[in-house]
Amino acid sequence: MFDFSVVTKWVDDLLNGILSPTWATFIEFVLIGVCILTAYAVIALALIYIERKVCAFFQCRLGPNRVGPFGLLQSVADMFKMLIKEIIDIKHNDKFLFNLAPYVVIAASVLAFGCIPFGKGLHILDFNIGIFFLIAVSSIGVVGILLAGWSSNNKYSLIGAMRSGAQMISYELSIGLSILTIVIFAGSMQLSTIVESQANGWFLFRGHIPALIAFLVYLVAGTAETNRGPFDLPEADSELTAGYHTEYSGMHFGFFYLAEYLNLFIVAAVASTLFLGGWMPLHIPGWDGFNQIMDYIPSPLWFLGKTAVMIFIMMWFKWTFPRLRIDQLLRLEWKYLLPINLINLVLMVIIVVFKIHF
Amino acid sequence: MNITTYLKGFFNGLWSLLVGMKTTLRIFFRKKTTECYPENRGTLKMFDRFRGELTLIHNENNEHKCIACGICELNCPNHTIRVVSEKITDADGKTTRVLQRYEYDLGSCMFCELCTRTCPHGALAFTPTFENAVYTRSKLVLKLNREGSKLANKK
Amino acid sequence: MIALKEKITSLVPAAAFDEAAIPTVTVAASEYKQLAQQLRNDADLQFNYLLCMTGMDFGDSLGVVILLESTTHLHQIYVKTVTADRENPYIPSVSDIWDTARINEREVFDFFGIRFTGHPDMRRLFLRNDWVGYPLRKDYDAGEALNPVPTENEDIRDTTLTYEALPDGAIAARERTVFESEEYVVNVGPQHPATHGVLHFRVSLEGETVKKVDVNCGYIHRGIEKLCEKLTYPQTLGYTDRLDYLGSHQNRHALCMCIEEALGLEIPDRVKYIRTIMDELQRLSSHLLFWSCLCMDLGALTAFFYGFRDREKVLNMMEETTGGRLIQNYNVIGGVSADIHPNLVSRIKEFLTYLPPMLKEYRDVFTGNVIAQQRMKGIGVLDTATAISYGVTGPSGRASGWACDTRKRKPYAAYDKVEFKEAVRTEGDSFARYLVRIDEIEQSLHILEQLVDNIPEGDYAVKTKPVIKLPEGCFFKSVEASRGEFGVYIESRGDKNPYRMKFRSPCLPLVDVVDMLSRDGKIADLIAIGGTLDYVVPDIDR
Amino acid sequence: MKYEDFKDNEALEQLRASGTNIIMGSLDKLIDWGRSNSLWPLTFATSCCGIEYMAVGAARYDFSRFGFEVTRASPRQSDFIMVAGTIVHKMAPVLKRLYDQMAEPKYVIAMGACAISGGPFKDSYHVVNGVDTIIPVDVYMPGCPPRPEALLYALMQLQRKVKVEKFFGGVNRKEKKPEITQVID
Repeated sequence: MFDFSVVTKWVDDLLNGILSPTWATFIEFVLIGVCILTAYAVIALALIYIERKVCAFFQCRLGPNRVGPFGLLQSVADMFKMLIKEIIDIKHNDKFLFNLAPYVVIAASVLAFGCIPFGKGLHILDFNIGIFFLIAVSSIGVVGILLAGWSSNNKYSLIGAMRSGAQMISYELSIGLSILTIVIFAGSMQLSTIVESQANGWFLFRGHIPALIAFLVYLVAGTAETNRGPFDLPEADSELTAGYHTEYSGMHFGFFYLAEYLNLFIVAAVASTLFLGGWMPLHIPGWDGFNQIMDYIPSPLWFLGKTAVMIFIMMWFKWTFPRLRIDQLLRLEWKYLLPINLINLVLMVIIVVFKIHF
Repeated sequence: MNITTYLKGFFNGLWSLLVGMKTTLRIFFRKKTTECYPENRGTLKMFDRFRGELTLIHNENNEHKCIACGICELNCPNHTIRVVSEKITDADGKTTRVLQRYEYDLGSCMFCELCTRTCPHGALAFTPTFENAVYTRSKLVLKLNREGSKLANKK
Repeated sequence: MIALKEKITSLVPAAAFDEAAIPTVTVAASEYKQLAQQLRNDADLQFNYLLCMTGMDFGDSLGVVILLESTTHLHQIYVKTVTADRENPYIPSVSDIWDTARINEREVFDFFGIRFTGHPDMRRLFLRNDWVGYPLRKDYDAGEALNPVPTENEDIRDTTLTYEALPDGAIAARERTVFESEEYVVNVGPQHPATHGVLHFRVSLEGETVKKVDVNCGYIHRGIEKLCEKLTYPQTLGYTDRLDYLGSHQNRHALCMCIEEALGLEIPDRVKYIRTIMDELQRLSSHLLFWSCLCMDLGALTAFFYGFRDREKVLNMMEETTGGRLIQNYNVIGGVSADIHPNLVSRIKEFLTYLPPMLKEYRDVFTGNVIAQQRMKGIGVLDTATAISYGVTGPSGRASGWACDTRKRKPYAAYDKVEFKEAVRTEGDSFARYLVRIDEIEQSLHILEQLVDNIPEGDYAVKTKPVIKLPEGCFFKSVEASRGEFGVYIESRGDKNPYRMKFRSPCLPLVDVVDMLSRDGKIADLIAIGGTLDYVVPDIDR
Repeated sequence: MKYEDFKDNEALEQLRASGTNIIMGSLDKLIDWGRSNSLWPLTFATSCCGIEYMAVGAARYDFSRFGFEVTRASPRQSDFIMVAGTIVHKMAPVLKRLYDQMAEPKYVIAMGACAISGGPFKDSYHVVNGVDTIIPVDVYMPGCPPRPEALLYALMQLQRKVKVEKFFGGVNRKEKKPEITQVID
């Protein structure tokens, strides 16, 4: 299996060889910044296209197919338009916060994006409390949403933001607890260690029922975290027109739009990292030949493949279910997911303590 | 709420969600029903009775049947039709009314068919054309009688 | 009928009783209220359903004609009252007797300027507050100069006037507050995805909870009733299609039948069958659209497409025969405009086998879904008595346990020749309203099944005179449209155009109950209630 | 569809002729390509035409093929407004406000007889005779209501119009900057 740290090491050595360490570090920062932003944009555009195609297929229609081959350039066209669309300045709003909010949202998702291990050695941030950091930065997004709703001076926006706040705070618990379950199992918070320790089987399979339950809870809570249907209350089209981003236009709205898709990607990526082994190929203990063949598939492909499956499942949710009402949403969390999660956590501890896992 | 109803409600709910997901997934792989206009423009055919726009029927000799009696204009509920005629006295001293312009405002027609139904000579008909969108409002006011057309002789 | 007359003359000796198919009682404004009360409460009369309220300008005087019906005795009666004062007309309100009178009296006030004493809320219903004049009066000048197209948004008032008749005969006006200044009022509409058109709800919120809803109509008030007064009868037909465009065929059916009955035209059986078939197709398309839109309102976006996919099949059938997808333009006075297309029968048969599996899909995707059920069950409960009092007919009325199907109560066309079940449920909540419509889709298929092979031979239309003049008098005919009882009231003075033409809109009562149903619910419930009531805004506003 | 198959090419040529700029031409082309292929409509309908508009969004006609399916409920985020249905006196200021709330570039399609001229309700006391008296209209689409294919055709006409616009060159839309208003909340 190809280790990407070879490449990064080579670049690092090269830069250090010809430049002073300060400059080398600086250039590395810039390089990584460019890479991460490019990847961010490309993934978001691809996801927008995929979402539109997938939802079309669920709805017995074709979806974009006229702009470029199979409509592949559709989201590129959207981007061009959005970039030069007017950004409307609104009276009676809190100018500073109003303009700040989309950047907070996008910054939160970029930070979280940076933690994700894409492949073997293809890692930007990897430190011993990686998963903790990821949860922390991804929750900054809700601040952006609240700011957007508050500063817009629009009643729909405010209701949307308040809903979003209630929703995020509730479901953050479930996400945290289900991740905690896996952290107990893996014994580490470092993402690379978590992935490495799944070499002999993904946690979803090794962790018995508690891992499976944690996975399902994570899926539900993760969908809620991204504000996607059936949990899209903060921007519920048919209730609040466009919710917290009602007043945003042009690229400011574009940031919300991109962040929504990137959050989808991040949630799916974390799910595949924690439960499905991340970039780790499918290994079945004992089947050495099979395992070797699996190793030939590059690790980023494994990662993206698993993430794609997770994304499809979340799109499937969105395009099947009706939207929940706010009280149902909270009931689901506090009456069902949270108790299940707590019991699940205890179960996992028992399993780990008595070593009855695979 | 006791524990059985709690669990029962939970699993029934879960089951109903799974049934829904099964159905949508089945449709995901089903053949799509989309008709691709404008790609299918060559084969696309409207129903015969579809009302696209009003026309004055002209035969191959560029003759129509409108005697400019104005019944259609009278029957039109919202003045979509304007028949401009002039009186012409022929060599025998007989005065006849001759159609000069048959004006029809496609942009306000409500397709109630009162004109075609009340026309005593069957001079009018609706054609199934639908590609009528334009950039200028004035282009929607059509002159239905063609250039140089005249009244067909009654047989 | 004699009993009715005796009864009424004994109650109000001063009333003038006019016998006809539907008898008319004319009373002075001073006795109107007392008569109304007795008509409502008397055990032998029990006129508990106010079917239609029509404001009238008789030329020298203004007045109101109400058409009452008893759901127990099934008899009908017109009650007419007039006031000669054109400057300051006052008539007692009957809004405390029939709830539906509340919104109807506001409409009459809006159109004729008649103020109802005792009415809690005398604001204009459709027109802007700054509108000059009362458009349906005969002496109203419709010129642009009087009421130019406004450039500024309406200044919506939070207060309303109510008029009180004092014992000495004077009238006292009192101001009443609709919304207090500290209430958090959110405007839902006029441009809002869930109002199904341009309807404006002013919603007072407390957090997520709805405290009060004030309906503000008129954003698509097109003045059809006034337009019709200037048109000949065949010309008026086209406008009914555009009232409730999802029941265009049914609306036109009502008007055609009303005119035909007034003329005494004998309609061939073939026409009746064709009309019934088209009515049911229309109902199918409307209910499928209802299903789609409700799903979309509740956030199930995919289901919307399934409904539309199947609706397109219905539209194809209708378009092939009538030439229109939405605006059918098919019924004419004396028949239909063309014979059915030869393909129609086979297409319907194909559809009869096509739809049932799709209905199962609907069940799987939406009806059975736990989220959908929880969002509709127990939400917006309307009980039977209130439904009748508000005049909520159609599937919404039937979901409240009121068997109000006009097809059963007053059979018309070929409905007496077919067997079908009237879908009635007693829960009265949103889910019941939803299920009634699903049941009606099945019943419509059942009706089509019976009719499609038995269309009798004959003419598709009878010949009528080139100029149609109705005899003098008033005529009313109602049909079961997709959303409830759609009625046409024509007052004729023997001319080729109607003196007054009023459409009894099934959607006006529906929007009237929104406030009552959605109080103390969530914002999302308001959407669910609006979705299941399934009103069409142009039908409300006319 | 070929160029000759479209109607009213004269108006298009007029637009093309005004304000040529060769240097920025190719950049303009790119922008126009983006704009014309990403026209997001505002969820707006008043009457019958709105149902046909929904039908175009549905599976059989599916305007998502063109990239039009991202209907935005907020005018801030939409690119064109499809005036589907009658506009009455009470609605006129609302429509105007909605138009003003949209971000540039913005377009208007008048769908159906009512929006073009008042249609069946021309003579009514409460109906605006044509939305072009309130807001500038780019494409007129006759019909009552127009069938879905006609709507797709009108959208393609709009795309063609967008494609001849010049972002850097001359300004095609001679309009003063609209005043800023709040979304109706």
